Amino acid sequence: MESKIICAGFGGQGILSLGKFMVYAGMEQNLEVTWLPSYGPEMRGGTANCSVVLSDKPVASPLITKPNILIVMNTPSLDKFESKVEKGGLILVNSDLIERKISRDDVTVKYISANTIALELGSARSANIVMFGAYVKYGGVVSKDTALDALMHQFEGKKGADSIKKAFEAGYNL
Amino acid sequence: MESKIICAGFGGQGILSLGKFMVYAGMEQNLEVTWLPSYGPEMRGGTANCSVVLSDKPVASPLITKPNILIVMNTPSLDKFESKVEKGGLILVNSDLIERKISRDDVTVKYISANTIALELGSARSANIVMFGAYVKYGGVVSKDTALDALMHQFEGKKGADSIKKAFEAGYNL
Amino acid sequence: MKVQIDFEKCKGCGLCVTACPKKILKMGAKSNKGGYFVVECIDKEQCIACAACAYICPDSVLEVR
Amino acid sequence: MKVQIDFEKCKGCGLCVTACPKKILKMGAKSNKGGYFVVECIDKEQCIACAACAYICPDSVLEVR
Amino acid sequence: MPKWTKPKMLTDATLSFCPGCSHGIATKLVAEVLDELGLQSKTVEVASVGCSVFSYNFFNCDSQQAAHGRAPAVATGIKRVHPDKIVFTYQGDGDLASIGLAEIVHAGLRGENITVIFINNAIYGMTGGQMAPTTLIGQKTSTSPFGRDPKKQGNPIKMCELLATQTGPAYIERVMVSDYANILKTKKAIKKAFEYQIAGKGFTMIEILAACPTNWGMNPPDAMQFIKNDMAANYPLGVYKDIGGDK
Amino acid sequence: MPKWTKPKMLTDATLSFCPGCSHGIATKLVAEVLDELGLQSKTVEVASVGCSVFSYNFFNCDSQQAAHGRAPAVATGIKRVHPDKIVFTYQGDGDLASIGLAEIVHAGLRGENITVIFINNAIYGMTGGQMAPTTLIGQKTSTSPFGRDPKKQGNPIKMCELLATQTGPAYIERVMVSDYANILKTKKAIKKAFEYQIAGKGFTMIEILAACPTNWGMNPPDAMQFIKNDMAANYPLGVYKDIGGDK
Amino acid sequence: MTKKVLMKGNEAIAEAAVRGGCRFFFGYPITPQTEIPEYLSWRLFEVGGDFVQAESEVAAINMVYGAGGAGGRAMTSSSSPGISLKQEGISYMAMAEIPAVVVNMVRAGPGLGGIQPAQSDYSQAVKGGGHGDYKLLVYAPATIQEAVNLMYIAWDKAEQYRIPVFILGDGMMGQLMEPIELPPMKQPNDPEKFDWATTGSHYGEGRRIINSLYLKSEECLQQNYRLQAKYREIEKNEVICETIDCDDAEIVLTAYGSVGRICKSALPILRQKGIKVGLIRPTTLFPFATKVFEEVANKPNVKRFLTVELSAGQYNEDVRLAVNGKKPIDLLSRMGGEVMSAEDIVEKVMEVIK
Amino acid sequence: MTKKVLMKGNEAIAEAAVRGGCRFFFGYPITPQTEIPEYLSWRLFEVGGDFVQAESEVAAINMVYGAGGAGGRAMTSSSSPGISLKQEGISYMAMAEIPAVVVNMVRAGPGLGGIQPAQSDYSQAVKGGGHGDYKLLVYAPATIQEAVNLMYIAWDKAEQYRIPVFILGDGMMGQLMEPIELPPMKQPNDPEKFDWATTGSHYGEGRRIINSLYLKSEECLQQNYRLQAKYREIEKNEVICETIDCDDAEIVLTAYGSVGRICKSALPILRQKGIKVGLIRPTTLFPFATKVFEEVANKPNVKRFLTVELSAGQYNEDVRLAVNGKKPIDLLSRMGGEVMSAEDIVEKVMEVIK
Ligand SMILES: Cc1ncc(C[n+]2csc(CCOP(=O)(O)OP(=O)(O)O)c2C)c(N)n1
Ligand SMILES: Cc1ncc(C[n+]2csc(CCOP(=O)(O)OP(=O)(O)O)c2C)c(N)n1
Ligand code: SF4
Ligand code: SF4
Ligand code: SF4
Ligand code: SF4
Ligand code: SF4
Ligand code: SF4
Ligand SMILES: [Mg+2]
Ligand SMILES: [Mg+2]
Repeated sequence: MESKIICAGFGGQGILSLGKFMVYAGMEQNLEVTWLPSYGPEMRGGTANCSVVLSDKPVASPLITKPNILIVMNTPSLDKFESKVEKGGLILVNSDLIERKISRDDVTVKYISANTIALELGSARSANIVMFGAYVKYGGVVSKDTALDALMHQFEGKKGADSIKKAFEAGYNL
Repeated sequence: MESKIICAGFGGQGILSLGKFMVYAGMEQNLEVTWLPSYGPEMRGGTANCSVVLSDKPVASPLITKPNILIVMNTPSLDKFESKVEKGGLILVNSDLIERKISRDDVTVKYISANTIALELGSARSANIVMFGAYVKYGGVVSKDTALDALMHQFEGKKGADSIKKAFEAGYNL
Repeated sequence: MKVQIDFEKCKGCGLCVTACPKKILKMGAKSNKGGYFVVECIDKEQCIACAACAYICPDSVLEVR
Repeated sequence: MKVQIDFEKCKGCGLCVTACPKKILKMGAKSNKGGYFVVECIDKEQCIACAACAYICPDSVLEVR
Repeated sequence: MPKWTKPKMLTDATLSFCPGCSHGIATKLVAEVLDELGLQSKTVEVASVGCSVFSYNFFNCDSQQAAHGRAPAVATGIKRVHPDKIVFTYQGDGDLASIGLAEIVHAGLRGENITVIFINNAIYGMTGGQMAPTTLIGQKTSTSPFGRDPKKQGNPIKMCELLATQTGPAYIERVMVSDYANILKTKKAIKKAFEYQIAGKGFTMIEILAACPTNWGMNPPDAMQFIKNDMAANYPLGVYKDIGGDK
Repeated sequence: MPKWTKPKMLTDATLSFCPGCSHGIATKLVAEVLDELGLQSKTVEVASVGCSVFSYNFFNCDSQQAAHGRAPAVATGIKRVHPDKIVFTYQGDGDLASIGLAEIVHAGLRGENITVIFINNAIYGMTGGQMAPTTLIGQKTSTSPFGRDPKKQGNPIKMCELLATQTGPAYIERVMVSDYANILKTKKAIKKAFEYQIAGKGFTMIEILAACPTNWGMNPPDAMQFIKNDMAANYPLGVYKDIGGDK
Repeated sequence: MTKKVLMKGNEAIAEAAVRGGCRFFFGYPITPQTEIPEYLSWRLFEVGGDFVQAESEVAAINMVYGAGGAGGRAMTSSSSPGISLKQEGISYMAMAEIPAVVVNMVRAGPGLGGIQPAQSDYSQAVKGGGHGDYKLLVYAPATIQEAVNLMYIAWDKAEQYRIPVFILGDGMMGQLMEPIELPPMKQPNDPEKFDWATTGSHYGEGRRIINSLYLKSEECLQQNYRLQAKYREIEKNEVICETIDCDDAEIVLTAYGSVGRICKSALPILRQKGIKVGLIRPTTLFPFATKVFEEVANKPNVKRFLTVELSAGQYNEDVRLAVNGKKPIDLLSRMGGEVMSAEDIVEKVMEVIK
Repeated sequence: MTKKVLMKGNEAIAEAAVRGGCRFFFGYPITPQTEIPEYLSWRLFEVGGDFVQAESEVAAINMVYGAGGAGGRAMTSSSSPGISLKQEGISYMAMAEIPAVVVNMVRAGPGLGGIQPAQSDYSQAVKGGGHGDYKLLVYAPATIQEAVNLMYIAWDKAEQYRIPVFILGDGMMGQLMEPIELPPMKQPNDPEKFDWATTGSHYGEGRRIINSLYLKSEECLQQNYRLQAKYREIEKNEVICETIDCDDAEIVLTAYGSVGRICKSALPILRQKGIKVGLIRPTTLFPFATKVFEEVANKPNVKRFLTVELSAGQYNEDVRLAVNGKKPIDLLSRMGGEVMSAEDIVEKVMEVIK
């Protein structure tokens, strides 16, 4: 089992954190994990993405060229990565920011109004948490409890922890 | 025919010039020539030497390890180079500054009171010219006239040219 | 014509808002393709074309005639 | 004992000669192994042990007691 | 008659700076001055390494991108080949006052007839907010996480003061872009520097106190206040050297 | 009681300097001061590249030979490991003011608690007499064969003036070794610098106007006159910075 | 098993340095390694060490020279252009025999290039980018864990041989996060215990001199002999190299660092396709695993080699020297910050074996 | 025949540069090459050029970058430690494709080393002492006359390929005097005629940018491909190599630069002793004379090679790569500024053939 995920979107959407949540969840479940961000000043105001691998064997290559899961938070990222997803893979689309539909029919697609949901829950900035919830549901390598545990661990003692949980649940229960 | 000469002495004795006189003379006689000085700050107050090659073929190596002619102007230089002279070679010794005698018997040796002679001719600094004269006489690859011509060419228009000539003649006529 | 705003070029930094002596610039609610909320002129009539906004704008978004 | 000259160490620069208030140092005619003409004290009696020579000598040739 | 339009010496490329970054203002002012002096077809820009590294994409003239800190050396090379052309460097504080200190001082000593636009934002912007040689005492950066302590991280360098002690520089002024009035003053200083270069008077440098909202962790208007209140208090504005009429 | 004997901080090695070279005088003075302050077993010298490159053979203590211009950086490394030891650099003008300019200024800005002995002989001695950053206007050298012309070869750098503008240095003085009286003043200045270091006051530098008879083409007494008449006229003697009691 | 922690490569390297006894850092920011100085700018003060953001890479390496020569455990880190600026200093350190650690998180070159991962500083690190005949002990970790383990022993090796140790990483490794096990805290040696360190305590006969100048060529020759003898010793003792499946392999891949890791992921894919493939992944680049290559090249089952690297063939030169014409060698290379995938490697293998 | 003049190597190189069109020099003094800047400090003003004694080697190479990028014929010269400091700048010049000339009169290393002749900067010059995948056009003259001839064409080649040309000399060549023939004065090209030079005349679309930054890795890759293609072109066209007596040789000596010259003087001695000896003396080090070595190595009469160099085997690595295991290779090396004599070479040959 090796899950190769690319998360992509604008800088400031919490893309890199989204990837880290997966990694922490994977660790909690005793998986081997890697997280590799795009980096450098070209990120300034531009796009951000990260590659996450969760595996039951040591991760050989942290660099993903063909993800089996793609989580996209804006249109340019979808344009860039859509064609790279493996046949039979999964694409989670933030439909609040991406108007178009996926053109492939050999992948599973979920459209998620992550921003709307987050806003409704009163925490506009947790669209990425909503996506994380959806990932745990559909991406399926970590259990819901483990994932939630790992996530809440990151927000331990911080205010707004409660709305984080709500956002996660909302994403998971879509 | 290849003449490999090392000139050696204190800095300030005109050792490097002595080598150049040979080279100019060689050129005048259409020989192939090279001149290679020891260099660098270790020369400061220390010893100076140069390697001169005069040859009728292109000079392959300007670096001389076994000279067939050695011209020495002080004792440390004699100590350093005496044993390196090729069998049957020639050593010209400035006996004013070197008290000891050559210990080898397989080389020709000429002892020359170069400083005394120069002083007598009224130009204390031309001991090296005296040695040059002696070299032309005993070292024998350039004719006297050519050598003198080449030498005087270097002093053209400079004062003291006359005493230079005298010093050369004195060295040659020893 | 006075002040003119190039919608896509604005980065929503808000500097022009602080610079305008007439206080007629304010951050808008609409964002452009870069994801930036773009400044708006709320009362073009009042603009005295002093160009204070244009001078401070780092991105040459504003043109003042 | 006053001024003392270490014959082999002198480089014959002449600085001590200029420094001596008593004008009792002068360049000699003898050279050492380094080929330098060594300074001489022409009248030790007059030396006031002021050490001006020693201070200026770059090579610690002079000792003054 | 237009009161303000984009100068022709700026290309259409989107500036790669963050929202509210002073680099945008300074770049624009230089372009305006070059326009006004009619220098478009006789200028070479030297871009340095820092957030302004892409300035060769922004200035609408010939340009060379220089190694970190070496823009004054590169400018020297260009100017010696083309003494009749206008050559200027555009450098950040890390570039000019840290790694490139020897190059800027010696260009000044040579009286190299170039203009230096020096953007002092008290931070290494490009690499993400490390301490700059000009970081203020007490200022937190990613390599002075507890605030700059002179005992541990040394003291801020004052470039105008330093260069003004030497013979060679013709005109040195420190300005800031904190507000409209000061932006106009900055433009005037830049213009004067280029006029000196045209007249062959020698080395000119304009130090511009500037904001890096991103790495200062401030919104742009607050960052402008920080320039005015904090930067200018530590780096006094003014003319530090002006040889005036003589050459 | 001896009025003068060779200091113990000098080894018996013959100095590698030319006859009448001021390096000999300066080296001796430093050694005397170290003797007098009892620092023999707690000092590290940093030798630079220049005619004094062998000073590690002359000073009778631990020593590191540094790359050309980098002695202040090397000294910084040593001092950070051994803050309780005395660390000093011995540098020429090419080393300190040309290739090593960034290193000396930043060591100064850091207030690095080291002492710098700076021998300004207005020439590159070691390499045979090329122009130094401190070569006087009009002075002939092997790379300014017609005399230094500020338009062609730039202006002499004034290090004391330059460093004194910055916060960090504790004590900066310019002295000369032209004659007995000035040699005593030089020694006093050197001593004060080391005392400041012992007291932890920070960066100290003594600039010593010095002669290079060989490359100046003068006999040593004339060279001493040149220091007094020409060097000191262009490089005024005096204290440029002294924080005195405060740290 | 100790609890694993999730860390970015650069930070893990920094923490491992501290645990390995490093107490002094001198460096200058540059992407993609800046997290190393950023981390150490607070961490070293916690352990009584010191951190100096130098005015330049040139100053930084010379500060390391000073601190290392004084017996402190010192390091610097940078990325390609910054490492180029350190070449004079590195050459000095090699000649003066300064123990210290230099990290290069390689980015794309030449020139200002790009900031994405590359391996195009191989020759600089291994053949000597500085002047003169010298070698560094060059480690090229493939994973963060390996980087941590090597950082941990780096100063021990540096002091054992009085040699600068060079860690050749790349941008990817620096930015990557993965869970690692950190070794326990180790105390550095007391500088006073070294018989060569300029601790400022020595006067007269026993004084210590750190130096790289030998004006007399006979003496310079002797010091060079000394260095060469040390390098031979290191070649004898310090080779680290991983070999996988070479016993029946018909084609042997070889790669180092992050690319070695990617090659590993290509192995099962190829085996699944029925290709008999092996891998030689050296961890030390100097000393080079020449013997390993010789042995593998001598195996009759091995038909050919495929070198995989993020440069135009720099590493491949050492592979060719070691294989010495015994078997043909192909090269799969990427440049400019582009990184090949396991699939690219598979494709290349299919191409060369047909 | 033109009248020969007696000149010191360094001065002849400087004069040949001027005659080859060089108009700008930026450099910093260092033994044993200082006569080059000293000579040019007056000579360039005579021809309307300019001379700047830079504040350091780092500044000097970046001045050359500026001047070369602006279309001027510019050069710098230095010796080993100074060349190390120029590595970043050289890498920039390679990527930005600046035509210019860099001279290294190599001295003994590593570190401050000594000032006597050496060849221990071979790898730095040929493999890339700076970061990234780049090559220089490297000339290694054996005589002053050859140096003069190469200096004379250096800028033509540099401009033809937009590449930095590197002259790898040594201390001996710089200090040596011998009679040479100087080529006639050549005028440099007008910078305005280049379509890439930043002459300050361009505005808008046609403006010129000299740059080495490519943040997008695909673009960085493309620029690297461009460079590599250029290097292949140079390998095709620019190899210069002298071969002597290889047709019947049993042992083939190989050496470059001054050592090549010394080897030549060993040939007649060896032939007199009845030893069938040949010599391969490459003048270009990049491009390397691989084909020449291959052909000679394939000759049945050739039994073995002997590489002779003033370094620990740096040049020998390229010899080994070219011979590729076909014949055994021995090495005669000196370091630290010591130079082997023709007799030493003869002795070594006698030893290896028995
Ligand atoms: C030799 C070298 N060292 C370090 C870097 C990394 N670097 C790029 S920009 C920069 C600092 C930029 O700061 P500054 O000059 O103040 O410009 P700013 O971004 O603040 O405008 C550094 C250290 C580099 N590119 N080259
Ligand atoms: C990197 C480097 N560049 C150049 C040199 C050559 N070099 C040796 S000493 C020196 C100048 C010395 O002048 P200065 O510092 O004034 O010392 P002085 O000899 O006059 O006392 C130079 C350029 C070198 N050794 N290393
Ligand atoms: S031109 Fe002046 S008044 Fe008009 S919007 Fe701009 S700042 Fe306000
Ligand atoms: S200053 Fe410019 S970029 Fe900033 S908000 Fe105003 S128009 Fe937009
Ligand atoms: S001690 Fe004084 S008086 Fe005596 S010799 Fe020396 S300078 Fe002259
Ligand atoms: S000062 Fe010293 S070296 Fe000079 S002459 Fe006097 S004793 Fe001799
Ligand atoms: S990081 Fe700072 S200096 Fe750089 S572009 Fe952003 S705001 Fe400007
Ligand atoms: S060359 Fe000059 S500085 Fe050097 S030792 Fe001689 S006199 Fe002193
Ligand atoms: Mg900055
Ligand atoms: Mg000097």
